[in-house]
Amino acid sequence: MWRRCPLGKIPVMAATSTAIRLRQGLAGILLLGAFGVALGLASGARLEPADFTFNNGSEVQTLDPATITGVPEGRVVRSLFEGLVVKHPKTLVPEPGMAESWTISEDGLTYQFRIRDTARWSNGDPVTAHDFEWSWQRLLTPLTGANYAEQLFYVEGAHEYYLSLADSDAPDLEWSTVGIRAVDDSTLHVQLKSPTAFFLDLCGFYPLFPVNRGNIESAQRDFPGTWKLEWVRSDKIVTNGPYVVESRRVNDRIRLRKNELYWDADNVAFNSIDVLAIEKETTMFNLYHTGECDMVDHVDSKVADILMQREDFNPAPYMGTYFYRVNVTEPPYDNVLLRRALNLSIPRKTIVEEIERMGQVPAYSLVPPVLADYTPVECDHEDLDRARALLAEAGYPDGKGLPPVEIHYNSSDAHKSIAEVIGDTWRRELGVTVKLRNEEWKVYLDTQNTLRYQLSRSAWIGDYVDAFTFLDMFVSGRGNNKTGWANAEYDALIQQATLEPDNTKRVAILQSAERILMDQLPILPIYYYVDKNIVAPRLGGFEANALDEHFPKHWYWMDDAELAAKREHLPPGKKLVDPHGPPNGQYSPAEMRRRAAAEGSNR
Amino acid sequence: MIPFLARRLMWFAITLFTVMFVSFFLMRSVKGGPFDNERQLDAGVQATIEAEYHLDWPMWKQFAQYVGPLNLDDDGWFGEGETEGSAPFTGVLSGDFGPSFRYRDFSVNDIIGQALPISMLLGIVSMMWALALGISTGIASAIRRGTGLDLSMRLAATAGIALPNFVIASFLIILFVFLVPLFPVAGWGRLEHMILPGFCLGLVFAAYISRLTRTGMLEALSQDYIRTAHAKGLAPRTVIMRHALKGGLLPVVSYLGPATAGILTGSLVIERIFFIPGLGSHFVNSASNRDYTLAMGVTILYTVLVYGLNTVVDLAYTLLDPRIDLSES
Amino acid sequence: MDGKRRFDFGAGELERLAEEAREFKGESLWQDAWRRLRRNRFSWWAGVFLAIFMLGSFLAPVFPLRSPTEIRTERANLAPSFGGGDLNYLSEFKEDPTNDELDRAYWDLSFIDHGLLRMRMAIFKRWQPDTILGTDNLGRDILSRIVWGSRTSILVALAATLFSLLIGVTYGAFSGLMGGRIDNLMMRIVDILYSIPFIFVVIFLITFIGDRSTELEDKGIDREFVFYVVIGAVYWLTMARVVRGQVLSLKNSEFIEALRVMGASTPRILFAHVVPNILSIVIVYLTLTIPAIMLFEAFLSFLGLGIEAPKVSWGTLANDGTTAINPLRIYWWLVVFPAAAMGSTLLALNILGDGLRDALDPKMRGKD
Amino acid sequence: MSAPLLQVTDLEKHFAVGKKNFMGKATQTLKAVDGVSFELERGETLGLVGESGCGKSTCARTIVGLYPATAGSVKFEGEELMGLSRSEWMPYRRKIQMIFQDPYASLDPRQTVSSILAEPLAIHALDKPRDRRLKAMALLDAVGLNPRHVHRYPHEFSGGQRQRIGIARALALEPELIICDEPVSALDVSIQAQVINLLEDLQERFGLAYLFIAHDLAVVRHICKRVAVMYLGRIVEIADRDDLFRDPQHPYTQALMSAVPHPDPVLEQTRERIVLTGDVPSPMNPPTGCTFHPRCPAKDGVPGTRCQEEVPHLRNIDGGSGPRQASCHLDATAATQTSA
Repeated sequence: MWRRCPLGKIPVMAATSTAIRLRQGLAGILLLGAFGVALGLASGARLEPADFTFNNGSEVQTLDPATITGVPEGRVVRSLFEGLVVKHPKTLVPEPGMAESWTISEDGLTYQFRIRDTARWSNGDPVTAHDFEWSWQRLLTPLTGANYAEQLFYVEGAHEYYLSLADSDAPDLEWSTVGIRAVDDSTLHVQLKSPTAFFLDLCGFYPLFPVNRGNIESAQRDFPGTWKLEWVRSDKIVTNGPYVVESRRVNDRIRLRKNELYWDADNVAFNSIDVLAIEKETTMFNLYHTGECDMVDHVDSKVADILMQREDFNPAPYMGTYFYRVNVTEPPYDNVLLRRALNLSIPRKTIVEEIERMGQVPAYSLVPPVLADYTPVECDHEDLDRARALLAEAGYPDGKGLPPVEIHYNSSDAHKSIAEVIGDTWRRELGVTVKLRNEEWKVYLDTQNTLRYQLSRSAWIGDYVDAFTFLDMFVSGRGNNKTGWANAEYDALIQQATLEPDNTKRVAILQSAERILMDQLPILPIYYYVDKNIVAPRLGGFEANALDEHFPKHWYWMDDAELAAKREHLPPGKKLVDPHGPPNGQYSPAEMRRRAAAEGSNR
Repeated sequence: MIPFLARRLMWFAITLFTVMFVSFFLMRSVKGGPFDNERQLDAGVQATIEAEYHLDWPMWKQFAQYVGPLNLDDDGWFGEGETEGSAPFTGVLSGDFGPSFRYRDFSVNDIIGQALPISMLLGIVSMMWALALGISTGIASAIRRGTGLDLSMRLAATAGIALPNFVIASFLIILFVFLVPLFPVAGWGRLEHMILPGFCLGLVFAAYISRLTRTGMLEALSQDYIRTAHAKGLAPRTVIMRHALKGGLLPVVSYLGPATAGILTGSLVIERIFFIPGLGSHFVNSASNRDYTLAMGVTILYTVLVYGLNTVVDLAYTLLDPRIDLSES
Repeated sequence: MDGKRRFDFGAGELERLAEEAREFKGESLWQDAWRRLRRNRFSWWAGVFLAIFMLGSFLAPVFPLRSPTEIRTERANLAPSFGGGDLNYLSEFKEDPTNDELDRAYWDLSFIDHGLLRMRMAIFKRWQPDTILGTDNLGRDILSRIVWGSRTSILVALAATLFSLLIGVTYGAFSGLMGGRIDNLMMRIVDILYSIPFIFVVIFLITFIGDRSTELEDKGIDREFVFYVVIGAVYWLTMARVVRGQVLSLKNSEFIEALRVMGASTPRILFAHVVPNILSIVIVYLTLTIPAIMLFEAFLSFLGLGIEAPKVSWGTLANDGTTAINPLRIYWWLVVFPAAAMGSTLLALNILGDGLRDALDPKMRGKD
Repeated sequence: MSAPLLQVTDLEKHFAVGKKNFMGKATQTLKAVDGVSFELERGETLGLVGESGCGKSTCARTIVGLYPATAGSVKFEGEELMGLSRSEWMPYRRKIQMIFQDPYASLDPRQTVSSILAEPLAIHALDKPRDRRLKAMALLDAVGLNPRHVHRYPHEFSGGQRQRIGIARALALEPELIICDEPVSALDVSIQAQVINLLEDLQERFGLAYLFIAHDLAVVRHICKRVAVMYLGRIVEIADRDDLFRDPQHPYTQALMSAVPHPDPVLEQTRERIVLTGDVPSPMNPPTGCTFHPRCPAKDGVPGTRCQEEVPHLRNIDGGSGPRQASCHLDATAATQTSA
């Protein structure tokens, strides 16, 4: 690679031959020694293959459920920890997790959870309601640095408590003012501020997962300066989910080991799982293709057309939208006519069919159409003639007089291609000048946050299954708004929605809010996401769902019979591929017993 | 020898300090911080986290804290009662590079400790490739100077620096993984994992070594003592292998220092393509993640390596050639 | 004695001799090197190849190619094929498109390119061959992208190299000439800069300057310029060392001492005598730096820090190409042709560099 | 009597060299020239001889200001040259020129002979550019080269021809003194004679004075009127040529002279050779007292430890066709004894 070439004069001389021979011998020995060390190290680093290996896309930031935000982190943390509820792998409907049951008051404000007796931490301690109270208090302490503390603000007094701690001048509020209370070891009482329809969903969202108090406090005691990274070390971290951490290597893998103390361990099939951190698409696909990885979380669109023919690739829509933010604070983009003109001339069809190519759907709304109870409100579809007319109406006939439109995106091939296609269309159809500007990730974020862009590529993926997770974002002054757009009517509607107990009415309110958004267009929707998982055909218990969240506790290897049965139902035209995994399958102990029993009764 | 080392040490200290100073301020002058995220943090939370890592301090104070070991916390900069000995790190001089901002469950020491052996291993393998290819082609083309063999050897050697290594790696993967399945496609752990990446990484250096060897050999072959050796009636093979090679390889020795540093830091592309958890990726990633501590850590490591290797090379020179006096250079 | 001419010829005699002297013109070291370079057939052809290539890349608009940015998604990922066709933006234009329309089809063009494009339309009308080298995932013509991309790559490499030479030669020559303490200090600074991982510096410079590019653009400094500067700023260190070494050895050579004895001033010595004498090594270094910078540009493209779309460079093309390599299907033309263009150019540059080194080395004179 | 053309008094040139200490400062000084004094008259040729490394060249370079002197004085026509700035030097640059040892290294390889010869004129802004070229041709003719070759490059000439170009360049400014730093030692013997003859011719034609540095006694004997012998940075003996060769006084000179082959084979057979033992001591660490004493074959003639302890000074010696000096305790002892 591009090393600087040394051109400096180097003296060329010779030494006496005996000395040289000696040194040559020495050099040889050194080289051999180095090679020996190399081999030794290599064999030392050898690791038995795990039962299942999947690619997580990038290295996780941390395993602390309170402070994570990203998709890769979620995947790992959901295998390590478990909240009060777990989500059904397909429908995402809350099901009993740490809580074996719960009651909700008539007005939707009071929740009472009953923690199951068999819930255990991986160190053998029982999981109690106090663990939840303590963990949630930790989440509401600003010093924790929790990105998702706001998910508990629906609880009575929680927001006030948080603010009082965050503001060093104000007197600190007592914890007792917050509506979270462990009545006894097995009963957790939660009092909400307003009827929050999705609160149970939130209970299965990772920020609300419990952490082990003893685990953290002993680390704080022993390592006052560095406890934050000490308690999550693989030999120290205490978890309550189906898996524990066996080992970690940065940028390589996290080896998960089945947690035998997990209450539902009987239904967990895989004893070990490797979570890889491959970032390069070509590499991850190659590893999958050669059987060294059983599931890959995304794939380059260049091979989409071939993959779509295969049984292991079944993209399904999920709750994510790709859109362009418009900085509405500065002319000419404060002109809604211009925004509409641009919106009417985005070649969405080309983008989804020629660039993304995995069944993505052109987007005309912010909220993706995957919610059972919410039908998104759409903006106008493409119409180049109207776009030209609107552009003229906005004062820029044939693009004359409009300063160059600058599309801002973070460095990535896909974003670049989309920007090129959109820019190309705008240039040719509207006659405007377009410039592209890519920025490295952190600078890109800074540019967005400080509104120093014109149009900026963005995306949003839902945190929970509700339209609110999208629409809440564009309330005036919200940190994630990043467009400078402010609309009092919109703000009022969103506020109204949080207070509305009746779901039908609430949906209607949210739809009228989205109507405003799609009318004013501070964002230009482009397409809705699909998940891009390539999954080994033999893998059972894997379901596509609206959040692209997956639960390793349900996973198992099918045996040949089950695989054959599954393949019977493949859609026509799908090609069979190497199924990965053991031909005899790998099932959970409970399933094994069931099968043995069934076999016995058959006999 | 001792004064030489003492002087080296003094310059090393100055260099290290300058490098730390420059990278520290360079890094922080760039937009974006380690805790910026697509999902905008609450301003208060962001401030809290930044305060915890002292990012709210004036720059000079942060630098002093980073160089350490100083306890600048006494005036209670964050959270009452939290200050006693609770600094997240104590400073480079006490051997603590601090916690990583991106990989928050690891200290920089952990990360380097994990990645350095892997990079060294990869480095050894690619260095062996580089030396084997470079020296053999270099000698061959020097001996057969001007012939077709020389030409083809030089072409082959130049090819290593005529294509980006990600292109070479892609071709090799197609060739030796998918068409002729000899090696695993990516990953790390077994010996067969190291062959392809080692080759790709070593190729560039092989090209330079080949050139250096050729030049060195040509020069050595024109020396009087070689002519004498020929005149004594020694077999040409003996003359070349025993006599010319010693002189011819000296330039290569001096190149080994920078080459090794280059292999350790220049492995980013290869590490990404072959999914190797080595050090190279941190050189770029830490910078783009604004992982200040990790970036500083790898920079310091690099400086130490470059300096150390160059010193070793200079010492090796005196061993190979007693006529070179270190104090006069 | 002063004022009296000691070497009197008859004036007319001298004039006559001066006339005759023209026939005895000697051959300078440059001419000598040129002759020897020509005799090194391999290097000579490498040089010719490069010259043709450079000319071709300058004349890119004249060739009957589609616009490198012309997106035809219905023709995506086509394999190389022959045949004619006129599927291009030009066919949509009126007989005589305005500069504005040309700009729209080709994004931004200089006024020279407008002229060249009109020339192309005059020569080839709207005719163009089919996708000789295939198309990419947006249906853009690979041949056109390689030809147009060569402009960016060559320009980046040349500009960055010149920039690095400028800094390196000035710094090195100054350091060597000053000597003593200043020289020592300046070289230590170079040592220290060597110790900073330079990938690191580049990333910071690019983000740092890239961040301010909007402000700079108002002053007429575009991002590409910044790009050249950044790369050039990284590559000057070795040049500085080499030049300093040369200056140091020249400084103590007898002809410089002779100049001193004659009373020549330091600038005169530097510019009239030292610089011409280090020029040969500078030229050799130049031919070796250009490939290094082209590779570096490719590396930055790999990291996503490369040249700004929709501009293309060989680095971005090669990087795009390698992402198309996978075991399911190999769009080989996406990687083979850009790699071939890049590889052959870099190979030629290296061979030319080696040839120049041999040709310019005074020790080699008389031997071949 | 007017001042001598060149008067060098107690010239010293020390270099800081050797192992560097922790701070990078040199710990040792090399006394390359350590108290040299002599005079040179207009039109005269003074030879400066000695083994390699004895400080002859350093002495020459210090006189022309290439090295700043550590101490001492150099007067040209009675004017002090040491400590002058570059502009103050300029008038003397025209009068003092130098010819170098290496005919390959002393000419800029990238310039034509015409440019090389015109360069000194350009520096001093003499003549018009066109006339400079004409003068270059005249100069070539003066040194016996074909003026038609004025547009050629140095590498197209042989070693002897190049040295002639070097001489022509020195002549261009019409100097009064030319310092010849071993001008022929890099040349073949046959060429040497031609160049020496040329130098003699030029001296006759233009009334030049030469400070002629050489280690070849035969050459010195041929061209020089007076000869100074240097050893380890000092002049040990200075005398008229004939006196010196006939009757060397200093033991070192005697040893040098004994090594010159005699043209007469008979005499050559009987020539008594004084073989010096030991190596030349390092100028960084010169012997105490008389620097020659460790190798001196005659030091036993001096009573006590005077040679080891006392530095001998140049003293006038009688018995020659002209003034002569030597620095040896032996002579002094003899003189003392005689006078006693």
